Amino acid sequence: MLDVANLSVTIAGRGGAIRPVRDLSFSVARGETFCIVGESGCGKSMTSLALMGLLPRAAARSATRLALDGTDLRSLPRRAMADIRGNRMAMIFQEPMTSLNPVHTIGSQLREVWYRHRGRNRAAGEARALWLLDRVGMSSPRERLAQYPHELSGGLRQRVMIAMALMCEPALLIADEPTTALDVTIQAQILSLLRSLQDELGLAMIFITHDLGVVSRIADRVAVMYAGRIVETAATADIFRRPAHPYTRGLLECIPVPGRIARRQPLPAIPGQVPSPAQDIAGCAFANRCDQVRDACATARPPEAGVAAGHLVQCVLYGQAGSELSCPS
Amino acid sequence: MARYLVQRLLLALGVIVFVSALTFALTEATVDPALAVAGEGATEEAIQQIRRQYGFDRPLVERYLGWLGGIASGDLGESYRMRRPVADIIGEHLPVTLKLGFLSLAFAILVAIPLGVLAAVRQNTWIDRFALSVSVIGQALPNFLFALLLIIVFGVNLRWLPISGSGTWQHFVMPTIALGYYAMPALMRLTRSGMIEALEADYVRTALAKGLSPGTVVFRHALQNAILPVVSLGAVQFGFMLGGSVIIEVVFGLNGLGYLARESIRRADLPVVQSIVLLISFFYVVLILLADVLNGLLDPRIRSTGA
Amino acid sequence: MKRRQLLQSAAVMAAGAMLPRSAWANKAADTLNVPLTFGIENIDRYYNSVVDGGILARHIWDTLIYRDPVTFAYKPALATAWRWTDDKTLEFDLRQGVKFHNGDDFSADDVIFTLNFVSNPANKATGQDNVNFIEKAEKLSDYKVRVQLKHSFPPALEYVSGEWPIYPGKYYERVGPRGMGEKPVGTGPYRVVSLVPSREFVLERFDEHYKDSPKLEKGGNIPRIKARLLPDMATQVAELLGGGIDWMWYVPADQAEQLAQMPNLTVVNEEVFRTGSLVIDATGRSGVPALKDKRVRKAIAYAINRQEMIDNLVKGKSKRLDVPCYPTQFGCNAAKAVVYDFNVQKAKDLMKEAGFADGFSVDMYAWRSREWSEAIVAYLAAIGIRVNLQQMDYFAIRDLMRSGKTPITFIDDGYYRLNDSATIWQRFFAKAPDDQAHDDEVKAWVEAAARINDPAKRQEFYDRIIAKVTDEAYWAPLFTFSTNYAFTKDLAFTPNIDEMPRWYNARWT
Amino acid sequence: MNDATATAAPAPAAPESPTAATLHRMRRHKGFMIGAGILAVMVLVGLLAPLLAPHDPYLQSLAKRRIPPIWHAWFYGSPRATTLHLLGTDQLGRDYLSRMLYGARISLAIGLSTALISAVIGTALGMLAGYFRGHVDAVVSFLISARLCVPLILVALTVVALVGSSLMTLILVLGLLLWDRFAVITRTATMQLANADFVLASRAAGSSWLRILASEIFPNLANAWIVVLTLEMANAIVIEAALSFLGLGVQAPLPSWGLMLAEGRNDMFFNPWIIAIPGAALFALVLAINLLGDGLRDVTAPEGRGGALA
Repeated sequence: MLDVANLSVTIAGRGGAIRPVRDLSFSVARGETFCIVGESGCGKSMTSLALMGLLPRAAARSATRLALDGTDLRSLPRRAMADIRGNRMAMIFQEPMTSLNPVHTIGSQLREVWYRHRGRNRAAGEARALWLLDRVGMSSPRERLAQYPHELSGGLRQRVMIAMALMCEPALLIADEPTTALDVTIQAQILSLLRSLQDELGLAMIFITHDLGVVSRIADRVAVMYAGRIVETAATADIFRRPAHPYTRGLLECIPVPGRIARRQPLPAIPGQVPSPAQDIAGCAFANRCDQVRDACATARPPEAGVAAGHLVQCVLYGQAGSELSCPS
Repeated sequence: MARYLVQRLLLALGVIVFVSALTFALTEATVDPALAVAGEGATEEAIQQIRRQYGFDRPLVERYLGWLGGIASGDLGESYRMRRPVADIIGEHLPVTLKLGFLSLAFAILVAIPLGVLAAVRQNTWIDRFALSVSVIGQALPNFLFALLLIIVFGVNLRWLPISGSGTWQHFVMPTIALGYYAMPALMRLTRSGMIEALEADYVRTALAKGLSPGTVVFRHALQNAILPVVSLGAVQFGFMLGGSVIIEVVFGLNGLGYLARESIRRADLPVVQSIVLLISFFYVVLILLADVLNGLLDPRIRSTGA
Repeated sequence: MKRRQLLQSAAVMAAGAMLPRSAWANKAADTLNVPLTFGIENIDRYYNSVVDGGILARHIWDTLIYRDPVTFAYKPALATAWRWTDDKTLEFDLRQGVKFHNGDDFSADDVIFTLNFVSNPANKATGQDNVNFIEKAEKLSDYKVRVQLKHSFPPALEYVSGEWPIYPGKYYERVGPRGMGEKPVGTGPYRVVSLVPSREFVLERFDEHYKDSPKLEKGGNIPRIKARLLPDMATQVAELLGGGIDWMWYVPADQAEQLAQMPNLTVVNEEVFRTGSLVIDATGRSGVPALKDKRVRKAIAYAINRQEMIDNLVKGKSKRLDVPCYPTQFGCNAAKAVVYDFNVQKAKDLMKEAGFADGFSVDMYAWRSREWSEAIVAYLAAIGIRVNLQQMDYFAIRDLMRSGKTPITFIDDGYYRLNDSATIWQRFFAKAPDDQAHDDEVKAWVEAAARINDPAKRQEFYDRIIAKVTDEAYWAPLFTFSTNYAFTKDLAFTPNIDEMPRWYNARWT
Repeated sequence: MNDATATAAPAPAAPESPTAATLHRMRRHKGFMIGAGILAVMVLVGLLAPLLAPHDPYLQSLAKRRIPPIWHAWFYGSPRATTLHLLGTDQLGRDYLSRMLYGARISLAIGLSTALISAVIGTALGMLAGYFRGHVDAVVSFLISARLCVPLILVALTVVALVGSSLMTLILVLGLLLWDRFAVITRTATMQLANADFVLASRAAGSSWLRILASEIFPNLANAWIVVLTLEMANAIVIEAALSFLGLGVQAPLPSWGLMLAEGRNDMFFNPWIIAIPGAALFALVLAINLLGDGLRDVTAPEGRGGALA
């Protein structure tokens, strides 16, 4: 239902253009949870803002295809795009503490979405808000409506954010690191809440995270992003079982698993530096950190290769068949 | 909330008593009120007699307490020069100054907030630079200088507006602009910086993600947050305008509190001077309290911490 | 040339300067708009002491006797005749058929109530000097009164004709000074129709003002006078240029020259009954011992180039002054004065002789034109006296002076327009708070003169006073004042020397 | 953002020292450079006034009163304008240019000394309150509220009128009235800094509180402090001009610009230049100081675009 091809984001700046997102292509199907995973700064958040049309003023978006349920979002007038936001496509953010307006009540912020997209009917808006608050697991929802954000804990605020995103039954929910700012137990609750809501409402969800642990719990499919590009896309199980790209493997190595790494041994880390988004990258962006780098990596962008059904990887190693790979460490 | 308010009120009261004591001591220590009362050509005996009659020979503290006691019962004393109750005299002069203050504040706000919002929304465009220039000029142009320019252009050369007096609304146009323009830059800058901050805030992004129109986002979400400090500053500015309208009143011949103050200072009419200073301090205190309350109404976070 | 600059600046400022000029009020509205420079605290003349109060008082009320502003001769007003029955007793025959603005008839009761009320110290009249020599006023018949003085007081008629407005007795008894201030009632040629205390007074011609009034001898007057408080000189000039007022006075000399070039304005210079002098603290109590030395005081008198100041700064009909009184006042005999012509060398020699070759520092207090003060500062600097100028308001300086804190003061005095030299000496050489000389001899002469009715004998004392005061250089007399009146060409106005503009005699042309 | 892959943080773009970076930002800040430029000229003019002034600013010559400035000879053919008095002469025939030059001294002296006095008072109070908190803070906060409630112009006017005005009185009165902003910012900043590690360390090492305030805390709030200093300087200059304008400021013959404005005011409708010259100088000076202050704020604290100080 969401179809993206060659999505790029360019930010014009004094010292030349910055390209935080480069030629992204992916699609998300109805009811599916699509995870985008990568380090901070790799362009995940920029991608989500680009999809929502909420890029900062200096940033420009380009794509050969960007369609939601067949509506081409690329050429949509500002007003029509706003009609879609919060309606067919909603988003929740990383910082529940600051993402709600401190001077308005929860109820007013929830109803506002309804008024915007469904017309000014207080009773209907309130009913929907109450139902959703209850649905996201908040006790005594009626009182909540009159409360202000500062009276709620972070976890509760994130539930409010989720309810707010769902006010108009969107087809697509973009969740940008929704659990990062929360502590672990709350994180788990929110994840399972999202999971169950998705099942119930048949949502498509783009879930952005840097945490592979979270990915394993929620994703149907995963895209691994590095320096503005997707380097590997696969079903969740696939990626954990058979990571193809050296970077993905590096990431997986870095997850501390009890027992797997001996005590006192330092956590493995990928050596080297991420290329700056201002840099032009001729070949593979990971080339300078990759322990299996080839000459070809530096010159041309690696072709996309399928290593299994639905498992795509951008790496020269897969250009020629039969290369054997091993874990970097 | 109640306890918080009571605390604030007590503090305000303390501040007023302190300020009034300072003013009283300062003025009474520098001027011999008996001389002022006695008038021209009074003999030494007459002065001595006045000293006894008015109780100027009592210690300062005693006189201060007496004065304070009078105020508590609504008696501001009697003017040395006009031989009339100070309260009446102030009552005659206050309306002009209040009117000027309100108009100037309204002018300042009506220019500052739209300009500040516009400058923030269109940051780094010509509008922003224009707004900044207007504010920089306003800060650097002393209001009496500006007032003189207005008089030369609109009063004398164009004859569009009356130069002095307070008879009609036209009389208030130039004074309002001269006084208001001086207060405007600070309000404008605060609005602008507050708006810039608010527009970059996460909740504004949330609001946009909800599909709200830019107008709703700017005014309902950003401005309502950015306006909070502006309200406090506005209150302070209003107090400042009441106290600082002296020059404008003198230049435009407006017979308000400022003019009365200057005239009473010239004539060492201490009861009037003391009462005016006290009154304006009182206004300040009330305004600051009011700003707090208003902030509380606008900002639920303050409201509940006060509870 | 200067007018062209003004016009150019106008043209540059906006093309709108070409618009027809609208007048706010004046000839068309039959209202004469005039400025007041001082806030009149209470229009009741016995309870204010500012010049403006005296001016309005002369429009609203009448006095028993009228003093001709040109000849200074006394003329009948509310009293048709008057006589001294002895040194301390005055009798007045009152005019019949005079009406107050409220319809009351004028009679002896009004005179005795007014004078007895204001002379009673318990009623705290402001200008005590004007009334405190009254013992009592008695009714002899309905139109005859006797005023008993406390002591012999030669200049009494000056006060009678100047500062004794007569109020309606019954009304005044009922409302008191406060009521009189809020709703003044008199017999004068104008009555008050509305007022905002100290701020604005609207007067209307009183058509029943008594016949044969000396005030209206020139005939013709304007139906309404609106006097508005405009304390600031520049604002007054602006209003005059902008058409907001029709008349102003005390226009500084330079501006007067400029205004004279405006096509729609008339500027007239006239002497005023006012002198400017430096008063020097000869007692040393203000902490400048140098001034106790006569030679230093003389040096100061020599150092100031009065003629240069008059020619360039003061201008108009002002004249150089060598005496501590107004030249036309009774007893002001310039022949007896020691004269100090401008002579820097002599001044320097005197300074050296006194042991102050290197000069000294001193504070000078002044409330009149800053230009004049600054010019004096520069003159004194030339002989080594470093003057720290304290340009302050009159009332503040007066209080400082009375507490002996002012080494040199630039004073000016209008003597309540009383035509007798003693009026100022009594204050400055005989009474404690204002006396800066503390010369017992002069004090004794002043007090003695005050009790002598025979003019020739009084003159003897006056001569001695003038000789000693000028020889000791207690004062450095500077110049007589003159003032510039500026008004629209539409107006016929004649200024008088007694510093009392008579708007009731003004006419539209 | 605590990424799982922790070390991969991008390094800062340029390895400049903080001072060099600040200097660089200064050079690129237009307002700051303009302000600093004008102010530098004014300071120089003030310092070198005795050398630059063509005449004695106090020398009066009543015969040469109100000679118009030289451009009146160029544009209006004024025969009196002369190169001897480039800006003309004032109402006592004193050279206007020389008085303007000396006037720069007075405005700057008043601005600086007033700001310094209030800075000392405000900073001392603010630091004590921020460091000791509790009762000290309560007292200082009370004083700040009291100060805020005092109608500044009125009280200054009253004091000057009653005590008598001199440069010293004026500086003292304004100095005693303008300290509130210093107190407010130092109080807050000290509160934040008092718990910083380096302060705790210093305290643990047995430094006295005076030493801690002076050598640990003060240097860290110097930036904000200098910004307030400039703003208060501008403020003091404007207030002095206003008081002088009302006739209660600096006393003649000192050539204060505010006083020159007041003295020229009666003449402004006829000889606009007489107020235009000191008016423009006053405007330029206050503008320069404000630009400098704004610039300093932007430059020293680029992340905090606070308008709150204004």
